[in-house]
Amino acid sequence: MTALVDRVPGRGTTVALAAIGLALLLVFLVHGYWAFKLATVVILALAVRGLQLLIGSSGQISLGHGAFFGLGAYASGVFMSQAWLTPYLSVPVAALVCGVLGFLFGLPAVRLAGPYLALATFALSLAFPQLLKHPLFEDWTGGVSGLSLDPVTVPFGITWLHDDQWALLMTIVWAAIVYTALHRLVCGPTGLAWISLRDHPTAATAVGVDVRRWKAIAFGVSAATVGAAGALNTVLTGFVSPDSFTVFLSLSLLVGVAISGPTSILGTGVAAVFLSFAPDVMEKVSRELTGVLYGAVMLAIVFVVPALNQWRRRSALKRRADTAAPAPVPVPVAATPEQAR
Amino acid sequence: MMEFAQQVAAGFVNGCIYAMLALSLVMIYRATHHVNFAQGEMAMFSTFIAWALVEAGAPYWAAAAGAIAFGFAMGAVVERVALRPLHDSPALAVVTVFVALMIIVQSAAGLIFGHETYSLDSPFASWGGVGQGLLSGHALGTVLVTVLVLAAMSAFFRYTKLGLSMRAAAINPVSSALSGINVSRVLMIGWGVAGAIGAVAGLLAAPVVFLSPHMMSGIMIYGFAAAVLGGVDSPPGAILGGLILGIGENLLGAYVTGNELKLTIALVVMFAILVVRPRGLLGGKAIQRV
Amino acid sequence: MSDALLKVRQLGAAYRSTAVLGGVDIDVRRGGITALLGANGAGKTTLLRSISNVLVKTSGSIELDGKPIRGLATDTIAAMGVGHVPDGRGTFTQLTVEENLLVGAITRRGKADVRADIEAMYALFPKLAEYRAKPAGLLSGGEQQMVAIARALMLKPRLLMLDEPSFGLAPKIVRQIFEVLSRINREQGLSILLVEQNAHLALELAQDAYVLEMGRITLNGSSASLKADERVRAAYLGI
Amino acid sequence: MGAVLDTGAAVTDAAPRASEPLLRVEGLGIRFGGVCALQDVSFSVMPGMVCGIIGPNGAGKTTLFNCLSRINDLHEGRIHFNGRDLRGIGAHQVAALGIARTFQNVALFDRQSVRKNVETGCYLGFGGRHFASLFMTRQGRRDRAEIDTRVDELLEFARLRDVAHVLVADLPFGVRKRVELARALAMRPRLLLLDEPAAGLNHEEMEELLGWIRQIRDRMGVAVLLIEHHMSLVMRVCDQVVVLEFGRDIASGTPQEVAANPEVIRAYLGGDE
Amino acid sequence: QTGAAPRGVIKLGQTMPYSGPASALSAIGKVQTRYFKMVNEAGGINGRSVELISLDDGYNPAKAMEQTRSLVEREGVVAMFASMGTAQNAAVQRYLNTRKVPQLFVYAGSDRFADPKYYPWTLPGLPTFSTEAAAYADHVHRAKPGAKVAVLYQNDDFGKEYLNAFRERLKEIGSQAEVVAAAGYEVTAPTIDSQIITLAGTNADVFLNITTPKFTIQAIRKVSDLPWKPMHIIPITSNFVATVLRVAGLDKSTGLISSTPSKSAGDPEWAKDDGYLGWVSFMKKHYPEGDLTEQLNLVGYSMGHLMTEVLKRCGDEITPQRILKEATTIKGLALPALIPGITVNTSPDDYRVVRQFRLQRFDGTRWVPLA
Ligand SMILES: Nc1ncnc2c1ncn2[C@@H]1O[C@H](COP(=O)(O)OP(=O)(O)OP(=O)(O)O)[C@@H](O)[C@H]1O
Ligand SMILES: Nc1ncnc2c1ncn2[C@@H]1O[C@H](COP(=O)(O)OP(=O)(O)OP(=O)(O)O)[C@@H](O)[C@H]1O
Ligand SMILES: [Mg+2]
Ligand SMILES: [Mg+2]
Repeated sequence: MTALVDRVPGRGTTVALAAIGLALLLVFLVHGYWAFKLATVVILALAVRGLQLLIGSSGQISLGHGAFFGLGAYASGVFMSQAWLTPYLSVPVAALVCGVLGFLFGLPAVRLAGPYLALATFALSLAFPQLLKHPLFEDWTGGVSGLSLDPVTVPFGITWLHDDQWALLMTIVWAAIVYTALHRLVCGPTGLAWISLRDHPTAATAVGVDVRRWKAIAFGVSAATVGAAGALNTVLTGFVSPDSFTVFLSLSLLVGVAISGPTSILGTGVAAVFLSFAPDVMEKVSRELTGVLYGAVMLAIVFVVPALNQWRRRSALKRRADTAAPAPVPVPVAATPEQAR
Repeated sequence: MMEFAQQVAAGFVNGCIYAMLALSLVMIYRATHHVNFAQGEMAMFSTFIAWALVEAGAPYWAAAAGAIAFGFAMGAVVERVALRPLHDSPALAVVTVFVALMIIVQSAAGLIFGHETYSLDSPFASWGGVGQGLLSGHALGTVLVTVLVLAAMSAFFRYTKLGLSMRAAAINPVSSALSGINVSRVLMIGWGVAGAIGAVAGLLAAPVVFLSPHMMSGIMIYGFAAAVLGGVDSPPGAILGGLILGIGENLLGAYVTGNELKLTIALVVMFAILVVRPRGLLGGKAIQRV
Repeated sequence: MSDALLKVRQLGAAYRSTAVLGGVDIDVRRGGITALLGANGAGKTTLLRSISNVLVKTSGSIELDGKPIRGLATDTIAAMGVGHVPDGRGTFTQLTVEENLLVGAITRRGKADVRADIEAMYALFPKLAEYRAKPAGLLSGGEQQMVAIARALMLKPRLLMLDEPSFGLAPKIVRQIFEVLSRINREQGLSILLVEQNAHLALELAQDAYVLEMGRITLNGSSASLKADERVRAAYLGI
Repeated sequence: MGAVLDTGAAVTDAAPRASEPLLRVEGLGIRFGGVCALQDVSFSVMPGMVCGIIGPNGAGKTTLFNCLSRINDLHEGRIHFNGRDLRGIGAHQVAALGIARTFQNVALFDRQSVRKNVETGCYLGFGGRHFASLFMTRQGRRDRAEIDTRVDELLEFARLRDVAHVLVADLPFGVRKRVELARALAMRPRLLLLDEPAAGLNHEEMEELLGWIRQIRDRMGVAVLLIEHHMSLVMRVCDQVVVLEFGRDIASGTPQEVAANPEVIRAYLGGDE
Repeated sequence: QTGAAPRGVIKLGQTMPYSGPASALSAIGKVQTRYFKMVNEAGGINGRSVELISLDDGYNPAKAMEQTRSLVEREGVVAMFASMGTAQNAAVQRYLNTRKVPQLFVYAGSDRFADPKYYPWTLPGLPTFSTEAAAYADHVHRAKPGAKVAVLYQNDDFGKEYLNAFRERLKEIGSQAEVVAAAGYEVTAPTIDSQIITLAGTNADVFLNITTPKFTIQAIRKVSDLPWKPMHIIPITSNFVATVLRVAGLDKSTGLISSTPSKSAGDPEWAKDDGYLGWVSFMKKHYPEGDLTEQLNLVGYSMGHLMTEVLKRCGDEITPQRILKEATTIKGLALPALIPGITVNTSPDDYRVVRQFRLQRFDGTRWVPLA
């Protein structure tokens, strides 16, 4: 009876459904710039979710996920510009490419810990734009100028949707699919493997988890997710260039995860909204102080979010205790002599 | 041959600058087990202080002292204000603080000093140089200062109580406090010293890369890489890492791979080294028992 | 007990929001050994942490030698002569055994004195002498426990608080340690507050004893009187 | 409560081999740097037996466990478990063979609830069927349900039902040890390695532990290897005891024999009681 | 619906790196915002006021795209004006051309911004790199026939286009001079010492230094440390006296060759020039905190004039089509910053706004025209 509360987050499902419903509703309400902006928020949320999976579930911090975002973006850009795949079909393929490369990068990288892993991934995000510019790949990547693609248009001659709305709709659909898949993974044995190796690698080994392999898989799945976001971004904007995927993108994703917390799905949405709107708002407040304000708000968030999370966790625990326990039990149970009998 | 020597010499001097930054990172790592991404920006800001003082008419050495003092104060304040409240927060929160600091310090510098490039001349310029442009006076000075700082830092950790306290506090703050170590003071000093070393690094870098709010963004990557390559808790490792990167990068770029992928190749090599030695070249072993 | 070195009154303690202790009164006599018994989770560790002011929020009053110390910084309390062997040993894993001991003596002056004490510790725990240059984190569980005790003794404390010193130690070593503690107590007048699950040993060593249950003191008195108590005999001594 | 005790795969699988030792350690040796942590250690354990490992601190007891669970490499000797040589086996594969353990320093997943911790012990129960759970196939749902029941039973067994949703980090030490025990049992082991399970327990709790170990042996048919410094527990629960000193096995036999052995008294027990 | 400006206001959009590594370049946006304020205060253009919405893109192409879409679709700007950066403008070029929004006088020199066939809605604001590079090729050919040329170039559109154009021009005019070594660097690199050493090793006669200001400064310094004494050419984008040469050291900069279509800010040569004085009085009145030696302030102001002229010629028809038409049919327009004799000329099949330069040499205090 108590089992359900812990694992199947009934409230989470409701929230997810509500979010998807709301998003779909918005598809029909907005168009033009706001449809575009909303789609970028969804894409950012997905990218943050991807990194969150790595950090929250498997405990590895990556400063290089901007590179996977870029890789996904370029993969889909190349598929589209070479006319190998239609825009939205390029998304899963790009994700797959990122997943495989992420896994391969992860295999050796999982030997590293803490600052060493941070540097290795940081290196990835530094090297990535340079590789894109390299003459070897220039035919495909378009070199420094990048690729400009045809914008997506509504298919099947549908007239009651704007192009922007169609793009938003497809973005939401893909994002929902990826979110659901990740959710299933995290709730199943895969999630158990990740959580265990994050919290205690030795103990994880002792319960039969192949730590190296699952760390690398976490890297791969995370890269695939971020890559999917990148691919969606290409489809949405119709443009990729090396300079869009700088270190700052990687750091922004990291900040996103700091805001969202290690596991909260809703948090990824909040983080995306922050990352997407905060710079605009700051710019409105003061152009000179944009950077200082943005940084200050980030600092503030770091101090506020944990307090919020703690409060949430506590109320969640309380809720569980209320629904789970037949009678209120003092939480720390001491083995008093009476109880032992 | 001359060209080869020049490449090595130029790499050596750059390596010293990377190493100085790496040393300041090592300092912070030893004191708090964090890698401060904003270290480069903090160093930049301190260097601007020196520049402002020189502009205001102060003699170079007074300005440098002012910058170093400022670096110390800034490090200490950052620890006190931004880091201490987070002492039991997840690593991610700390990383975010560093990113935020990086942005804040950089834009504040732009706001205060403008985005142009300035020059801050080297106090060692008058030493003349060695060889035909092989080692300039500034290069000689850079090497000298690096050696001095390394020696001082190694002695500090090995022979002083404060050094021991610092290592202890980073490993186990609770036990340290129970042993009578004023952990917060030690951390603050650790950050302060790191800030001061950073300022020295900035002063050494300024005559080479010139002064601007973004002067460190290119160098810091190497400082970071040097620290990690050498082993992020080892001062000699920082120097070794810095020199390997500085010289290796120049030689690779000039004779092997061409300049476009210079950084990329350097990073790939470093990654390979790390995969074989996951704690860097001179880093301490991970101590884990069950 | 007017000659109390440590005087705890109406102590309350909490972790974040969970209250653990409610109104605890305890005295440790100057030069005496006081044992604290209690079930798992009763709050013994929390009581020691409250005195050292680590990790917990406290209320009430704590006096050392008549001076109020509640709320003072942990290191200040340590510097006033309160040694604390924490539960879980608190090893400085990357430091060598010898450096661990040096950290213990960090508040002391006089190099020669400290040196002599380190040698004394090595005499007490020959195993540690053997491993003096080894990173302490590599030692076995019991060896690390020895390091923890030695480190606390290096502080030259007036009051030594031990949180389950016998934890993970072989019977022979436990007996040795208890003998040493009793000797230091006799010879140097070191006052000791001892938390120990091995009630037999604890009551043997101590003059006074308390029983802590669910965050409250439920029994106190001389060790002898507690040894005779029915409840103590059933729950802690297994007789 | 009964189910968990009677459905252990261990009983049925282990039965045919009952006459052969479940675990055979031969000439085991391991060095750290120059120091020999273990040297020529040999003993064997029959299925369904409780075997105590005692010895002074630093004798190599935990190291022995680490060899059995393949965290450390063995430099010399062999370990046979259930007829298989453990040498070629990776640390994460040991669990699948049926060896579960607890740790001297309690190795739990601190940021998870008690329930989740025990569930992690069931990881193997999913048999690597990750896709089944990703696509929520019938198999996936069946796995899920089965594991839920198993966890419930174990929580009941280890008296953890009331704290099922508490984060283990917030639990007192003794309770954490119970969680670790439950997690190990969730793996349905044939051999259970317990590293100082009684450390830090009071008398009362030790009695409870004793009862559990007996149940694990008698009703689940699981063999137990027990490191302990509490001689009273060792004397009462072990069928056989091995004594280590400086990495060597200096004595073995029934608890009574061992306790009377003058070598053991000198090296370990000290004095005469 | 795009571009339908409310009666009385002409909305222009712009993206600028107010934050990020290229913040120094945002001087253009700052001065232009003030420029249009001045225009409005003086009664606007044909009775309409101009609103220049200048947004921050952090020098990131993706952000530039987002901001541009916001300007076009939310703000309904009628044209984009003088947005900064090659990659940033390239990112939105396709979008703006599809949308038929004029992308005017972009602050970038790539040839792709002067390509009426593919991108009829885009015009450059700077002389294109290839025009400039060709000018230097001609000069090298004339001054040092048969010279060996060593090139340092930034590894991006700027550097690569420039280098290619230089090479091609040499070939085209059948010059004996040739590029014997070319070393690239990444904008993220901390120093370019190593590249300079390599180039110096060739002992070339000419050093073509295609770098952005920060690296131009480093290169001037490093070259002066070495025994190498080539003819040293630097590009328009970094030939600023106040922010580049003075920092590198005026003595060390003596002898540099460069070219320019514009007057040099702070140069006494123009002390009596009307256009220049107009700028000075604008700065004093509307931008007192602005730097009178900062070249970007002069250039930005001058581009403002160009835009004003285009809008003026549109009369009452403020539509994208009309604006484009006027912008692509300018004949012999003089601007305050352009050196007398150099004018703006565009035609529907040649979008290069500025095609003439003056070659110049730095004499230790100021740029002097080469004979
Ligand atoms: N860091 C903490 N955060 C929250 N609660 C805690 C923390 N540490 C201990 N507790 C809770 O406080 C109560 C008292 O714990 P304490 O460790 O003081 O008990 P103890 O008597 O020392 O037990 P043991 O015999 O297990 O050492 C327990 O219920 C425990 O769950
Ligand atoms: N990874 C390691 N590196 C170096 N030395 C080690 C390592 N593991 C164990 N040792 C050493 O091997 C010896 C045996 O350690 P082990 O932990 O097995 O002892 P133990 O018998 O479990 O002792 P205790 O009863 O104190 O837990 C110790 O001296 C220890 O220092
Ligand atoms: Mg305790
Ligand atoms: Mg052990």
